[in-house]
Amino acid sequence: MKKLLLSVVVGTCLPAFVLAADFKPAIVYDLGTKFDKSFNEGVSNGAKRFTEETKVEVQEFEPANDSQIEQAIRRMAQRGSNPIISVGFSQSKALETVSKEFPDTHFTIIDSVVDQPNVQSVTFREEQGSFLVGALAAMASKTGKVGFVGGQDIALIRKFACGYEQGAKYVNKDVKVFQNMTGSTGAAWNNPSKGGELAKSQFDQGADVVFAAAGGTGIGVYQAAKDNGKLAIGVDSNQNHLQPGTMLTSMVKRVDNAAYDTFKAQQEGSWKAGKVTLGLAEKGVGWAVDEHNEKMVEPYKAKMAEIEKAIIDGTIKVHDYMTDNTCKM
Amino acid sequence: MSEWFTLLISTLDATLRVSTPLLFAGLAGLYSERAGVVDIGLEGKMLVGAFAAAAIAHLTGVVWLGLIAAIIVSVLFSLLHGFASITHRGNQVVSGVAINILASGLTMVLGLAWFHQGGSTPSLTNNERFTAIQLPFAESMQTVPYIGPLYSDMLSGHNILVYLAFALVPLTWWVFYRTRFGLRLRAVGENPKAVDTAGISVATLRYQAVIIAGVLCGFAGAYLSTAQNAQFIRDMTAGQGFMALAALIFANWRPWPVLFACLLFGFLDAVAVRLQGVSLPHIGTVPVQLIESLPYILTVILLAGFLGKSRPPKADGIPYVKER
Amino acid sequence: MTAQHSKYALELRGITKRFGRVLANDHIDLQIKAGDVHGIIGENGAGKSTLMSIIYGFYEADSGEMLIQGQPMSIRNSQQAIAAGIGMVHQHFMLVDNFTALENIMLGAEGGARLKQSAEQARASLNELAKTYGLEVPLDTPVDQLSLGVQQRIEILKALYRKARILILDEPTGVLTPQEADDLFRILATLKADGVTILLITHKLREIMAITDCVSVMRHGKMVAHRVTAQTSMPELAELMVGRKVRQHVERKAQPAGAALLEVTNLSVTDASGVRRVKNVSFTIGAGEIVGLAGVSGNGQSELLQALSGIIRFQAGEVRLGDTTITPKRSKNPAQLRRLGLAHVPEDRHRMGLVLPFQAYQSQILGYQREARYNATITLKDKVMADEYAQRAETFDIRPRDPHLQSSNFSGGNQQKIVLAREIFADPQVLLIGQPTRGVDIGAIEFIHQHIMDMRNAGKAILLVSVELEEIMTLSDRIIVMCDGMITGELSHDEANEKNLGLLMANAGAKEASA
Amino acid sequence: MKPATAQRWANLLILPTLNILTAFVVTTLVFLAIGVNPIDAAKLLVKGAFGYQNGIGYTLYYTTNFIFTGLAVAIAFHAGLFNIGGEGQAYIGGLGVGLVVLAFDGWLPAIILIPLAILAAALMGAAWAAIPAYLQAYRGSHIVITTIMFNFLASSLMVYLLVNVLGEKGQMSPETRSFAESSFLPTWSEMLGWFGIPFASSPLNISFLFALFCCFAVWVFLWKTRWGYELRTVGANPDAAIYAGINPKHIVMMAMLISGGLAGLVAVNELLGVQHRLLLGFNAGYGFGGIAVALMGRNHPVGIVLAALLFGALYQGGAELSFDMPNVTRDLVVVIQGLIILFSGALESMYRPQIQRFLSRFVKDEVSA
Repeated sequence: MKKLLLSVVVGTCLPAFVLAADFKPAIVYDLGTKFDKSFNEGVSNGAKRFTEETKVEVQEFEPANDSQIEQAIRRMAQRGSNPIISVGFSQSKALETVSKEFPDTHFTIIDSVVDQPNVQSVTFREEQGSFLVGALAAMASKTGKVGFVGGQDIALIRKFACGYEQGAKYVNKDVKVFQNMTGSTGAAWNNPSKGGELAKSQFDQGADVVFAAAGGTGIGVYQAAKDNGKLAIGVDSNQNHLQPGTMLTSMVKRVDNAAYDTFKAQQEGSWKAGKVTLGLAEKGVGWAVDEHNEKMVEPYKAKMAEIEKAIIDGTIKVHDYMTDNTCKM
Repeated sequence: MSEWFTLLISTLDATLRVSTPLLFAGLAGLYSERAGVVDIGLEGKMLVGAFAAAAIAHLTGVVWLGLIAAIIVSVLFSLLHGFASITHRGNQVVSGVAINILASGLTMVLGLAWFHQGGSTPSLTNNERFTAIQLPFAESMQTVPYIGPLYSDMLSGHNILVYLAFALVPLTWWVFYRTRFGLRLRAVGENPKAVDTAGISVATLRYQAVIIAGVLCGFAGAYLSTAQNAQFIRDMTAGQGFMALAALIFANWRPWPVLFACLLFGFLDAVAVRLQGVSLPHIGTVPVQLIESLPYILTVILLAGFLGKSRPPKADGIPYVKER
Repeated sequence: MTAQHSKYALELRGITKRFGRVLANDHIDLQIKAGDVHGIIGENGAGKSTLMSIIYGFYEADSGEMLIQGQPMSIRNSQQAIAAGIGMVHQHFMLVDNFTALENIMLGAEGGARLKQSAEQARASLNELAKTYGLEVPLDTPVDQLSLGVQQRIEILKALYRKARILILDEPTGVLTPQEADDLFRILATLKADGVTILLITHKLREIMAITDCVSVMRHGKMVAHRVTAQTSMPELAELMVGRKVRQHVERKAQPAGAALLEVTNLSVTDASGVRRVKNVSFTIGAGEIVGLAGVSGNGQSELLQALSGIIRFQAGEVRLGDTTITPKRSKNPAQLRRLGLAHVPEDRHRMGLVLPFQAYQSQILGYQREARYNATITLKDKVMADEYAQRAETFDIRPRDPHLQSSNFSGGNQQKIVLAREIFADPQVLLIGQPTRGVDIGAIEFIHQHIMDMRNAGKAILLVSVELEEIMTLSDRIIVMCDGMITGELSHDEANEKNLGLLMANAGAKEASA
Repeated sequence: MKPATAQRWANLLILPTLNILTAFVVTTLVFLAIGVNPIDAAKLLVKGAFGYQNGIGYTLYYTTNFIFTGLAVAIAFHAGLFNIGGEGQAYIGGLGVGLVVLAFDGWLPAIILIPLAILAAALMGAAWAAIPAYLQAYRGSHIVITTIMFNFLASSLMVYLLVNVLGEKGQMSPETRSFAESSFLPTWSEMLGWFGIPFASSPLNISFLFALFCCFAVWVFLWKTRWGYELRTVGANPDAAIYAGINPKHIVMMAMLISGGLAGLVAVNELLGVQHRLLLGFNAGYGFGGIAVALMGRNHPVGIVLAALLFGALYQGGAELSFDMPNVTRDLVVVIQGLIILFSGALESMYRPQIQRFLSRFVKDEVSA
């Protein structure tokens, strides 16, 4: 009898939450912190916007290590959260496992592809956004030398770097692009000292615009740019406000939109599984213009619009590093 | 002027910046270990110092108060180390490990609770930081060939803590070899019993040494968060405390060699930054990881006795037990 | 009564000191007249050094009172002792090895915060002191490059530089050559003439008789007697030290030495710092023979013992053990030597003979842990070990009998019995024994001596190293004497007496006292 | 009670308990400082760690890692060595697993592949410990420093290999391809499923049993074999060891090889059991956690299991805590870890004088010198 009761409880409790269908959105963040001023924070901003509009609380979790990711996603699902946004490519394997256990829960993964019937995979054409800011950097550079500081040396960041270089070369084929990666471990996302040093070394070699795609490390890059009177380009979120006057622009990746849209779609019942790729055309990536950099970018706006149009209509083909792990110009 | 020279100047310029925290921490370790107290906890003390400096500088808007806070907090951790290893004769390595772990956790827990920014402190404005100061005549010297750039680009234009760190080296030498305190400090690390029978308190001397170490680690931490950077970030010491320890061993526990070891390690770091992805003639591309590991590899080789003899203070790491 | 106080430089009343559960000083009363040389004698572990350390403020007494020049003083640390005019030369010198003599002397009495001026002042006054008392030392050489005799002078200078009026010397001659010892006594005489009160701690009666005015005797942590030196004798003092007549009798049956079991030829040992400790030593021990090795401690006996037992390597010569020849090239480690029938009772049971945290039955297989009878395929046979221990405990009267008691919880005598039982039960052909009765109570001494004699009678070859001449003379068939790493002579059991042994130990006139 | 017995109990039970209690009292202060009710937090923590099957699974899964590293630290400790290098040895152990599985998972059956991978983990971990051990034994380099350096070197090496050599092409993070299923260790829920017992899915796998077996093996080795006897002799009294014909150099090597091998086994639990691929940083924190576990467990396998369980519960319960209390993060567990190392390790003897006084009031006896 007891056993039977137990199995009834176990058997019913999981779907019971889902069936109750009270709307409980959730986010499991990427390793690192929610307040990284870029990627995670973008997702968090999207969630905040959603909460402000709909007054629906979003459950959030910041995992400490790889094994906690799977645990967190499962825990969220068990508690009846739906949909669950899984942030970052490092969660793909965990999500693959958990999504099978909870076929009635909707999952959205950002920056990776998980092929399951209840998973929506959102990826971005970072190369297009990077191309744009690369072009802008080359235009703004007086020395004809621009820099790139990456975080962890992984394919995704090389994709940023590759797009950036293509963009810079498109504007000025003689441009010199310095590239540095901060390191090869996760710590590279959180090493502003090293970021600052890398930026300074590029400045010393003549660069006067630097693009950082390096999470928390970028803060050090922008600081160094400010201290040395150079220009910097932010990444993921709009970071123009961080060092006004120094920030030329930010290559925005609208993860906030992705998060917001996921929740909104679920609420409206229009959430769909499958692959979503967000590029310039879908306004998934772009470059940020706001009150902090309006004046600085004024001269280049027309040219930028032209390039944007060309990318969208396919006149400019931006090579994606990750298709073949090389950066073809 | 050749491109090479410019590159050299910029590398050396970076070397000074990168060496500074190593130098503070290395000298901190020097005081502590020459007095016979092993200090694995340099890393942790730097970290709490960095946190305190950034937090207080942000809250008060005065960078000097941040520095003082860094020193106070770092000294408190030093005293904890002293309490464990001097008063209670605990294992000094274990105590150091505890301090490192504690520092890493505590800065995050408190940072998160106080600032709600994922453990980071808010960014500091330039008024809340130590910023570059130009040495006299830096402008006018600029044009003098070779000497000019050396002076204006490399030596000038650092913040005050950099100059302080380098000034501490001769000062430390003077303290060690020209003062009563230094004589006693060196003696207590070699033969504490001799010091005790000479009527000097071993515990007091060692406490003084670890307090100085705490002060210097406070400087190192403040440099990281309020001079080199403009905020505190999780685990921002990134192993520099251990690098300083390596430098200290490499220097055979002596003041001037500590300077050279820190400069060497700093130089390696500066070179690594510039060498990334560059293909060298005859060698090809050197993996950055290799260059980054060089200080550690060098230290291990030195410890193995292939680069001369490593001679730590005789009583280093041994608690002083008076009664039999 | 109060008027008399002033004639005492130092007076102790009821000084008691406890280390954990050990009572090291038990209500000690002592009065030292100003300007006297006052001897304190007692066996090892009688509590002499502890008492001196209390006077010097190195340890703090648990209870009791101290008066200096008639004034009650509470001395909690050495600084206060120094201020009260007390100086001490420790048995193990308190010198910083890599400091110069000058730095060592200045340490703690620098005068000012900056070294340079104070160093000059110190140098001047030290030169003065050196002239007055004949205490010449090189001031600018690191002390680890100086001989022990010179290091001792530095220690004395240290005390004098601090204006000590009461000078304590703890076993000052233990590490000195006879010439150096003579020099020391000459210096002490000068100091006495200058009005310095001297406390001399020693367990050598000859020194007491030679130089002191008064003598106090300590035994088992208590002060048991005070005598005026001129009114006492060596036998009386010896008796007071050990508490009963010392001359022990161990049954010795005449027994001619059999075939040589241990043959040592031209053995030389150089230590890690490159000093030759044993120089061309040769001797033989036959079956059924005890050879005693006498000498002032620190003259190479320990190194010889350790080289023979395989603990340290020797650099030249050869050792024949039964049929096996051991040379520097074909060296043997202690385990291999044990298998060849050599057993070794080390000089210091705490440092080598036992593993203090181990239970008794575990300490009892130390060195024999690989023997087949203790080992199953993988595991050790605890039962066999414990049973064997029980048997040995019975035979050697080890108390308590409990095999599971930690080795550290046994008294010194019983610990020594554990070690001795282990090595004797191994039934070796050759037995090396170092200081068999150090820190062992009288009852156990006799017992241990009897067992050693039994081994001899059973036809074993025994090398006995001891600083106790009494012990050497009682047990040995032959006695060889070492001085400065060399064998200076050999005497038979019947020839040997304290006088001729003493001469050989001093190797009269052969050594230079210089650094 | 005999004084020796009383002393033993004081050392075994009273002191460690007081030390842990102190660590928890300070933890409570930290909770109060960040405005969290410590009682609520404790309740949540315990419930999260032991309140439901999945939680228990995670708790024991973390426990497994801590047992391995705790044993690694302890065995070196018994030889008088302080192995701070567990972190690096676990990492390189992972390299062993990765190399074996990636090379053979196509064609070797599980029954051969898994033991081979486990062996590789232990061997590579041991190899990484062997260099500092050699330098300590034969060149006199202090093992604390060299193992610290080797942690950094291991990290650099793994990054280089995963980024440039072993990493899967087109993959975002530097990690290898997934292992074939033949290398997967059976999970707890699978194993219990064979007997018809339902158990929630969790990373807990057969490694936990393996870890318990290692505890037993280490206990037998240390206290029941002559090698353990010799190892402990070297740790307790190196001079006595030389006297006994034991070569301390060999013991240093042996102890560190075993220590490194045990640390390397973390990779078995992590890679074969859970992650099923070689990735960066899977070792994070367990090496240093092992120090706390060993200190708290008094370097005895039974103590280590208990201490590892506490840390497993802290890890799991701590994660659970952060679900419900936004102010609490995993970093709090790090703080607790630091406090335990401080009070159980460095300040181990803090209460000894008080206890001694307390004991002497009840247990009287006197030995004169």
